[in-house]
Amino acid sequence: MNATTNDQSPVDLSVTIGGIKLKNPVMVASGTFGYGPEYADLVDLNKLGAIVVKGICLQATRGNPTPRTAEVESGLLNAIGLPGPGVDGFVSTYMPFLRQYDVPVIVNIWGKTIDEYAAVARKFDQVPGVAGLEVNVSCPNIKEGSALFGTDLDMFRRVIEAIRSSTRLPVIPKLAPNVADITAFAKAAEACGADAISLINSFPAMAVDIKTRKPKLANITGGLTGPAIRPIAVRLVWQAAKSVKIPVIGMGGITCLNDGLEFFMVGAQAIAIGTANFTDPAAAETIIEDLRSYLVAQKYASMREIVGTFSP
Amino acid sequence: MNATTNDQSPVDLSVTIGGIKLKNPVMVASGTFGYGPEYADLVDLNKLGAIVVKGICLQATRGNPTPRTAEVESGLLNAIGLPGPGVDGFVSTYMPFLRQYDVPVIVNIWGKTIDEYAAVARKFDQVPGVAGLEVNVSCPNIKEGSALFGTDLDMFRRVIEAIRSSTRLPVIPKLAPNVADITAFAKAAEACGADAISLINSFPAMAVDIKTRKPKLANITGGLTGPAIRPIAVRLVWQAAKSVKIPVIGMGGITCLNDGLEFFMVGAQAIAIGTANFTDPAAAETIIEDLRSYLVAQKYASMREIVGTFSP
Amino acid sequence: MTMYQENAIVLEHQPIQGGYQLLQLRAPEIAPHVKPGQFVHVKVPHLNEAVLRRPFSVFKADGDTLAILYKDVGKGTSTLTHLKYGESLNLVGPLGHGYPEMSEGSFPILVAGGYGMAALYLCARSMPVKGVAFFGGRAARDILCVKEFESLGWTVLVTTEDGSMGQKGKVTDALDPWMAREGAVLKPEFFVCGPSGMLKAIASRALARSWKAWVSVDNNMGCGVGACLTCVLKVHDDEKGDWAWARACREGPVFDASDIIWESID
Amino acid sequence: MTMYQENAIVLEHQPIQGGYQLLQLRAPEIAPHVKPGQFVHVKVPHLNEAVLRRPFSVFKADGDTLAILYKDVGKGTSTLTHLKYGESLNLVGPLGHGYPEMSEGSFPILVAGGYGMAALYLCARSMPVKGVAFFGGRAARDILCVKEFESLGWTVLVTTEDGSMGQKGKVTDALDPWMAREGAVLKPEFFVCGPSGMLKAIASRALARSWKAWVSVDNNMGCGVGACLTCVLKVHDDEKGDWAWARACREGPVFDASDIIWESID
Ligand SMILES: Cc1cc2nc3c(=O)[nH]c(=O)nc-3n(C[C@H](O)[C@H](O)[C@H](O)COP(=O)(O)OP(=O)(O)OC[C@H]3O[C@@H](n4cnc5c(N)ncnc54)[C@H](O)[C@@H]3O)c2cc1C
Ligand SMILES: Cc1cc2nc3c(=O)[nH]c(=O)nc-3n(C[C@H](O)[C@H](O)[C@H](O)COP(=O)(O)OP(=O)(O)OC[C@H]3O[C@@H](n4cnc5c(N)ncnc54)[C@H](O)[C@@H]3O)c2cc1C
Ligand SMILES: Cc1cc2nc3c(=O)[nH]c(=O)nc-3n(C[C@H](O)[C@H](O)[C@H](O)COP(=O)(O)O)c2cc1C
Ligand SMILES: Cc1cc2nc3c(=O)[nH]c(=O)nc-3n(C[C@H](O)[C@H](O)[C@H](O)COP(=O)(O)O)c2cc1C
Ligand code: FES
Ligand code: FES
Repeated sequence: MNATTNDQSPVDLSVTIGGIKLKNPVMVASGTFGYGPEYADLVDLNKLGAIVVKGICLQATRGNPTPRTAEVESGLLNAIGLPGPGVDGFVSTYMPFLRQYDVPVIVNIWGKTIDEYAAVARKFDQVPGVAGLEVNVSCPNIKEGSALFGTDLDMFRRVIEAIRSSTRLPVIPKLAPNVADITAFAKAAEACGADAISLINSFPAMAVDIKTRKPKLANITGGLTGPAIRPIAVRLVWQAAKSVKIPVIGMGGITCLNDGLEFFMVGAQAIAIGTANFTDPAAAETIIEDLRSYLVAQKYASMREIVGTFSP
Repeated sequence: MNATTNDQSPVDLSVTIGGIKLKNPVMVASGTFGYGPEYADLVDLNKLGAIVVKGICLQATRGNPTPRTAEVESGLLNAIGLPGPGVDGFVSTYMPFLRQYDVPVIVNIWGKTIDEYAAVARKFDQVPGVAGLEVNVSCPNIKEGSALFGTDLDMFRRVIEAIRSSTRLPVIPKLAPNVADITAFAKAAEACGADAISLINSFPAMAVDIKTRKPKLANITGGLTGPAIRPIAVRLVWQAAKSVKIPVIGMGGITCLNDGLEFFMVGAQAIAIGTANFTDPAAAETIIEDLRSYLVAQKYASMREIVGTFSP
Repeated sequence: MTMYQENAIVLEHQPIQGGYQLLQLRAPEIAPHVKPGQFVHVKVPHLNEAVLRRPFSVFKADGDTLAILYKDVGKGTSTLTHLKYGESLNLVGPLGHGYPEMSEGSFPILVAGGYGMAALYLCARSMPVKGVAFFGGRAARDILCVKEFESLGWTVLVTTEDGSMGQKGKVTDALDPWMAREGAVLKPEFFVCGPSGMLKAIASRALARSWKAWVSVDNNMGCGVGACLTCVLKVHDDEKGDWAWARACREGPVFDASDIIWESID
Repeated sequence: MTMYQENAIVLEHQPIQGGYQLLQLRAPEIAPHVKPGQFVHVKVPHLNEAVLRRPFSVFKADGDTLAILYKDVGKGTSTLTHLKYGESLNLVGPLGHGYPEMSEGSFPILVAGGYGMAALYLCARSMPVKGVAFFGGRAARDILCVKEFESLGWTVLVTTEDGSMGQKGKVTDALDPWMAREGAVLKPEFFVCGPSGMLKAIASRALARSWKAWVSVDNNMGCGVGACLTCVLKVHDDEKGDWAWARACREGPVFDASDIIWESID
């Protein structure tokens, strides 16, 4: 909005992430943009770098009881619990809609077992219009294992290997932030044949309603997102990006171009906008326009002059 | 300030943490209150539950270069780097002052090696007026090891055992938040003979100055503190408190009574105020007065009717 | 049902009563498309630490202006009260499915509590038949817009728990006897917006006598557009003979009372 | 040097020039104790996401009132500009060590840039001897309080980089020739507050000719009271023949130029 559109400008915002060619390096993050149609009135989907849809598993799921979110200072707690239509429901209900647009669709997948992860990956391998798979091993809301996949290095490796061997689609493991050493997971992803990694997922957290002495989320704990976690995310993205050669998709509390530039500079080749979509549905489009204006103003030809230029 | 002082009230705010008797369960957190004199004009030290002084190691240290702090949304990044006068300097310069007050002094100690930790503990064992030792194994700012002590379970055990066998003072390990399973560290502390545990220390994070492309902290990374980390801290305190029998001192983003009540309800027997001292030097005193008023209003006789009453 | 995002301009902003504020906005994109019972999702200016918008029903919509009537209940709404003439307010709307048109030959009955009186105004205005409106609140200051509804041709029956206005008691204390007297001879259709207790009370009566009842729920919201799945409530899924989630922001906020699984609402 | 915390009341708040605002406060606890060069640490109201206060030098202090002169440079100061008459502002102060009394028989020379003109006012007023004040800025709008200083009896020599007021150039372009003419016959003592470039320029001259110079540093601050060790700078530790940290908020913000290790200042 507060940017001067400049589509004729020579600047090249495009990037290629694990073989997926993006018009620009700004995606919308899984779970914060539904499956696409929800925001289609408000956002020009063709302008986005990519759409990462809400997490999908094998079967239709209902997710957690309510309340599912709670607002906290500069952040949001969520324990949605991965409700969804399942692979078949998603493919039949939403892919026809998404295929109408000229925007890469990255499907965020999850499972309760390694076999489920692999099965979901195998099914999507056949689906036209799916550009890649982001693997949610770090969703802190599912009691059965999922949390573990993201924090137990051995489990993590087994999931990624299983998925890798089940699809030719680009595989993008999404790292859990609540680990002591993020580089171990980044390297493991690379070693297991991941095409890129994305981070960070929401951070395990909780809030208490002091009047009722009950949790503010029905699930008790949930994931913290939004500006509150940005400094943690920037640090993790920096450490991860230094440790691998595959591209990194950075996210966590990005609300404006300046936030995004921090991630690009520490090595993210693309960024994703999550909670900020709720605050301002125009956030992603605004950041893309502001990024274009920034490159023009700085006389940069491409993102290469920004990505990884952090110089401590 | 915005509370009705009520010292004659029958309510009993006192708690005993690892043998240390506190008038009330509200302390000031290490590194945010200096050594006591700094705030003595503004805060009635005798009203505080305890004063936890800035981290002390064997020798005088200078800490990190500047800039050492940077403000972020609802939080503060710091990489002070543990400058200090060393044990002897602290004891000669500050203990005489602190002994004038009727408030327990908890010394936050750290070292670069296990022997150093033990040596510091041994020295303090003899010092009159020291009520207990909080062990900073989680300060993310020192390159040499210290971070590891807090995230490597085996290292952690060895430090705590070494300190335990070097002093009869209450030993309070302060847990690092950046671990996948906080309960493992809480249980290890208990098993190694700790009298209590405190958490959370600041969270490893960073911020980039996009104009200079340099870190906002000279140390590159630093610790995130303040309201931004509160939901993470509440979750960790809840999990830690459930897993051990020794008392838990909870902290992380507490700015007012309501924030503090979340920590008490999930099981903290005492709380510490850190960054909020900077925002409002009266914060700790205000919370103490508001806590007293709250007990009176709720007709509670003691903290027992609040601590651990969280009922998911 | 297209949604728009625009920076509306404050035309008027004043306290009215009982902590309620009337906020009139110039919103040329959104205002013309508002249907009764829909809401706008509002970005509270200057409340930088809040990542969520706040949902408010549209009270009035005429031409390119719309109004909301809101109560200061927390940090967002209290920050909103500082908004001044000429300042801008970012809105997303109109959102959700509002009240349907009343069905042929039925007699419309409005039941409202709190901001429900505002949320039902457009509905009341649009109806070809003007029926009876039952307004309930704790005290007189909680009863809003009576004049407006009367001048639309509605009979307004007020109840207050402290008796400071109208009949003492809850809306049902006025509604039940009224229905006993008049209910037999007419086919009532209820349009309800208020606290969940009120919704439940009306729903139970409607379901028992198979009266039509449309209720607007007040669920906390995240995105407001159907993406985050924060605002869901349990509804009957007749095909599957099972329950399903419905999104208050998308399928709602107005639901057919017979669709909602009331045991799941507290 | 006792510190106090109090809710000051806004008596007057108005833009003056060049983005500077004059804020007059009733602060009965703090105002009477302010010494030249000290500062107050201000909690910016409504900026809930900011955990730090903002430090501002005391411009004037009379009886139970004090004034600060501040420039809108970021989110804290821009939020401050909304503060209205009668509203309250939480202050901690007076903080730090300010300017000492000028020494016997020396001729006082003030050198100021930016808010330094405000920070030096109390110092200028308190001095038994009125000397010369060198004010420098980018343009005329950056030159503050000239009248006030002149009415105290000071000779004010202005330089601006664009020549829009006084001599074109930096303060040193006016100071150096002046010192060449007058410097020999008198024992100058400098009192400086401005950007670090200005401090360095004056310090280097003073140290070269062993003139006394007192400089006020502008380091980012956390607690403001000496507890957090955010604001430190390197000073000579003569006993140890080594360097040591000094806290700008406690040992400073005013330092003897000869104590500071200037190579460490950028
Ligand atoms: C469809 C719909 C229409 C509404 N219409 C109106 C209206 O016309 N007038 C009016 O005064 N109020 C209306 N509300 C309620 C209004 O949205 C809340 O009062 C407001 O969001 C509170 O925000 P706060 O920051 O002031 O309160 P907070 O400090 O956030 O919380 C105070 C209370 O408000 C509730 N609340 C907080 N956030 C939300 C949220 N996102 N959605 C719903 N409730 C929330 C909390 O549960 C809490 O009980 C409506 C709500 C919905 C869902
Ligand atoms: C002892 C002292 C006295 C001062 N006196 C005055 C005065 O009389 N008038 C005046 O206009 N300004 C004065 N300043 C500078 C003033 O404190 C900063 O301009 C203000 O803190 C900026 O806050 P912000 O939120 O608007 O800016 P931010 O958005 O926080 O940052 C904008 C700029 O302000 C600087 N800044 C941010 N926080 C601080 C901080 N805590 N301390 C110092 N600089 C900071 C940043 O480095 C950045 O360059 C003084 C500073 C010090 C240390
Ligand atoms: C309501 C909500 C739902 C989310 N659902 C998913 C999900 O299904 N799968 C996933 O991998 N991440 C999910 N996330 C995490 C986001 O994709 C993103 O990693 C996180 O929000 C951090 O980015 P942000 O701070 O910009 O929101 C969800 C986040 C939110 C707020
Ligand atoms: C400036 C600063 C310095 C700190 N120094 C120490 C320290 O020396 N030792 C330590 O164990 N924790 C230190 N901490 C961490 C705090 O004691 C506390 O654990 C942390 O700030 C979380 O609490 P808060 O969010 O209320 O600030 C420091 C924190 C800050 C902000
Ligand atoms: S509020 Fe997000 S789906 Fe309804
Ligand atoms: S600002 Fe904290 S020590 Fe100076």
